[in-house]
Amino acid sequence: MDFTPDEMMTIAAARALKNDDVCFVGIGAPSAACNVARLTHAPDITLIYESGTLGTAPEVLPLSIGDGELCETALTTVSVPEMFRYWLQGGRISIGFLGAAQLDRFGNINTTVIGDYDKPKVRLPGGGGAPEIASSCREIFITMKQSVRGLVRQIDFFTSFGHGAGGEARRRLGLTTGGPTLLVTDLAVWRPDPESKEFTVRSLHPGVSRDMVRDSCGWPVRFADAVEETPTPTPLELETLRDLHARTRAAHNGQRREAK
Amino acid sequence: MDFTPDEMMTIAAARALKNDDVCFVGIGAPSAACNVARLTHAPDITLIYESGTLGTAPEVLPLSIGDGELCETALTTVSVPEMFRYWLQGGRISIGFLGAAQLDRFGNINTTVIGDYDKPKVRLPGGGGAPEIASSCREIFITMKQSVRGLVRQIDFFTSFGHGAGGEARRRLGLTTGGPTLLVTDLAVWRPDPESKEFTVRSLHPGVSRDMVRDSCGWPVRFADAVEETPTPTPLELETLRDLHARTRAAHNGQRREAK
Amino acid sequence: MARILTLKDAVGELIRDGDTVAFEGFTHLIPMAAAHETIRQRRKDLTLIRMTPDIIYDQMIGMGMARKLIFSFAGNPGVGLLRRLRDTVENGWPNRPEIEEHSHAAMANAYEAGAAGLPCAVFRGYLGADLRKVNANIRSVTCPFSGEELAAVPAIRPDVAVIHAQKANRRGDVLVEGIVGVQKEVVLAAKRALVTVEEVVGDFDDLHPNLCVLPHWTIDAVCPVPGGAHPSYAYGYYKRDNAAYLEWDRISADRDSFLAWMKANVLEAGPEVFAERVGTLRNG
Amino acid sequence: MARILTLKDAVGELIRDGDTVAFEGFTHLIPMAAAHETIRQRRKDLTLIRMTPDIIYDQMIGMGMARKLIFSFAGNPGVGLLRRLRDTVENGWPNRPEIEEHSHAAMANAYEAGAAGLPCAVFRGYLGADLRKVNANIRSVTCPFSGEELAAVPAIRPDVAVIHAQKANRRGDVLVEGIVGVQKEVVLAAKRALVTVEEVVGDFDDLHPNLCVLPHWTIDAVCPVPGGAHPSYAYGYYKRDNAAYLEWDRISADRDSFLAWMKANVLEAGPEVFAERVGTLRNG
Repeated sequence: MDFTPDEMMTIAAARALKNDDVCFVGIGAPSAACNVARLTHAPDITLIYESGTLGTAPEVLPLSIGDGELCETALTTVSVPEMFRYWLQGGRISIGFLGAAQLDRFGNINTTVIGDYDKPKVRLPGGGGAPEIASSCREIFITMKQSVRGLVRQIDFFTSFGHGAGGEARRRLGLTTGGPTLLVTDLAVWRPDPESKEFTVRSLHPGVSRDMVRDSCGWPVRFADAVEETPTPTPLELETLRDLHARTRAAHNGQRREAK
Repeated sequence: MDFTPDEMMTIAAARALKNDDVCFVGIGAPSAACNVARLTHAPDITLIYESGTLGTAPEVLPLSIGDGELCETALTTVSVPEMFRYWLQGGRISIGFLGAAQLDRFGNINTTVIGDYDKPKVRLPGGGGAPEIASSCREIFITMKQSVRGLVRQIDFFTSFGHGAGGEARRRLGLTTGGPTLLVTDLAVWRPDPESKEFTVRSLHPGVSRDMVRDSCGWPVRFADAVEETPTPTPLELETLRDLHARTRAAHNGQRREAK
Repeated sequence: MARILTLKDAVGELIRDGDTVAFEGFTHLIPMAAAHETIRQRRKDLTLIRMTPDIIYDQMIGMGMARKLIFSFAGNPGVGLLRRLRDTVENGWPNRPEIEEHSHAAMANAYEAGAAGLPCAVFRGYLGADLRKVNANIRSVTCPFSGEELAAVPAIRPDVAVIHAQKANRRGDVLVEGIVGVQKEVVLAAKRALVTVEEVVGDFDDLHPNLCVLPHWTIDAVCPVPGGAHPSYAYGYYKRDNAAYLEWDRISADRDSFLAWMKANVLEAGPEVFAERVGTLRNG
Repeated sequence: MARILTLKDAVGELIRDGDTVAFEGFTHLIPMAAAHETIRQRRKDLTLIRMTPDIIYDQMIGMGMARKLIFSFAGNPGVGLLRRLRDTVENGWPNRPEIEEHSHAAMANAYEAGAAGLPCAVFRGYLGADLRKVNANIRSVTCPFSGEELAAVPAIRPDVAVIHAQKANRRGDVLVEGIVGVQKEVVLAAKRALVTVEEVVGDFDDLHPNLCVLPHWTIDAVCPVPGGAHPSYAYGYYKRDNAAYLEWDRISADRDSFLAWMKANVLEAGPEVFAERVGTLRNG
């Protein structure tokens, strides 16, 4: 079966989620990946959206993080203060799933401004839940398409802290959580180096060359000693993802897919 | 109609409550007075019990502050942290109604220990909600039977703060609420002096002499310039109170009345 | 004590020039009709507090009503950026309101602290985040037991809270169901509270005991405005108008098309148009 | 992840000598059957945390299981004082546990802070109260905005939380209804959680979306024990046994009658007796 880089990205991200994960699906994050995981190998995964919906199982992808279906299919829906205090800050979330406008090689994320904060070239939406998702979840998964404007040497604003300048930066800040442990792009799967915490390519998606990764990344790319090939999407994975998107399009009358 | 000193006390306390009051019925407090008010001149009064029940209207008096009927007749029931944070500390309560084991003339209350805290003669239940009821409600009403062991010169332990040593003591502590503004005993109605904040007899219940008040009070009693006679309970007030007690006894199989 | 008023009278009485106002509703129950009435009544110099400014504040900002913005996520949910907000921040059109930016966690805690009558909220947040550098209202306190440094932000205590809810009863008690967001907190944190509702019913006798109910004595005005959350949604009543969010991206892209739309759909309209707007979105 | 276990196995596995434990339930849903199982298994050196020690801790205290007590109101509700607690404090029988006494507001906030993963709770409290003088865990922090001095107490983070609830589903999600007290907070604040329930049902599909539900991944063991809150009550199942509270005053008045009662009704009984005890109290 043929597949697109987008599909590969979503499926590779989905594979990293486990059946017993409690996953906080934050702003800009691909809830597609979380829901594909739920509909394939991780049927018992707990999905949480910051709108207060705990343990949702939407039939179609939500357009906002507070769509009605998230509440209708949730185990329970709590207030937003409770969500941030008891569930996120309380340390109950295993995986926080974030996207980024700008990302650096240590997993620091900018979704606030391009340019200077006081005189921005582009005013982006801002952090939303991300600053505390990044610090409170046991691990952070990041997923985004590669581009030299997105994967940059230096982000313009630290919306949420990844590994800072690398190494023991998190521990020095008093953070006890793991921070970014996975980056899935449309070209590759990256993991932080155990020492430096710099993202390192672990596997290339089928048909992707090292140069393709280098050319769409603003920092000098490090490759692991043994770079593998990301396993091709299985027919079940692809069908699940495509059915989900088809149901979503039908439900939302062909409107744009889930973003925020 | 004949009546007992207890009945007079409850009815005099009930009269002080207004239709638009939001009343926190705390530990040891006479919820009888609050419910008589609700069943006579103040049908819209809001009664709140610290168990989280907001706007209750029990048919019979509860035996504990968390009886099932309080929840069944409430507008809504919230968690105990919410009760203390949003409703009490949030400044939403107009009247806090407290009882006392020991009371001094400035409305300071002890329900913690008789004797030394570390080697008490009698270990009483402790403060429960009272310390913050006393500081957060706009006004505090106190009701208790008079005795020289109860109305004392010096309480053994400041469980909750009334007017301290009197005068501007509350303001000096940073308290912006009114503190005790009413004491109703089985013999008299007392109000704090506007300056010294010392409880002063404003009215004597029918048939009560000044000496009767003096003999059952551990501090030198001050009387207002014009001491009135507390109006006799009306037939409606008495019937309402007696019906309430009769319903309560029937419901609780003749068990002891509400105390907590 | 809640009175049941027309939206026009309630806004006229409760929202004043220069007020600090919070129109809340987290993706759900966004009080759009009340915002439109506020725009029609030409309120100005407002401090606009809201976790997610969304279309509702994009419109008020574009109409020049904001003196200051306090927010934590300024996107058009499911679509992209907020173009009027961008124009005010990037280009100063039509004015340049002061910005106080937070994270969701900070604002949720600040509403909670406001409802709880506290001067500040204390939480674990902003670790390594640059917002600390650009927002003087992000400070810290030290735990007197563990020594841990925790973040502190001022409690939110608006002059006026505005929310939309499913229903009120005749006494003015209000029921909020589904994604309850910070609806309870903003009402309890505010000096005055205005609530638009889908309907007013006789009583609430059949409710489960643990639902989110705001007693009538926490609210100043209840205004029945069916559809008043459009284009967001009201759980149990009607669905989100996703097309309207997409359309907003087009309308708001240009100052003239924005102003023309506001004239036709807000300034020359009234609260009654909301019932029509949700007509085809009502639950089956 | 919750497993559905017998009470004997759950207590055996989750509650250990020396643990800090919190058996919670505010006048309602008091986990008495779980306490009796803990007494039968002879746990010792426990730090017993509970806002209202009530009969449940009076029994554990009288059996000498407490090394420390943390509480805010030690009465026999509707009756008077707790006689075993008095005997331990006034006379040191059977031992003299350390006492850490708070107000309700402090403990409610401390549970909230525990659930919220914070090291301490910050609130406005203890103004002018003598507990500050006898409890070194009452400290203060200064609001960095207003300068107000606020009270601070350590968050409660028990080793084990024990609650009773109405029902669980097969996955181990737990529903608490009525007076919910601090049930959610104590479970989320604890390292391990044991929940006794009136019944286990198939699923929760028909619940209102905003009820108090604890997901299965916050709980270690769910134990069906019908009547397990006796002599307190379970909203929707059975009423409070007011006579038992009065009777306790008599039983606990004397050390010998206390010990005899504990032998006959706890040590030589099992969880199954609770169903019988609520037989005549069940809702019609």
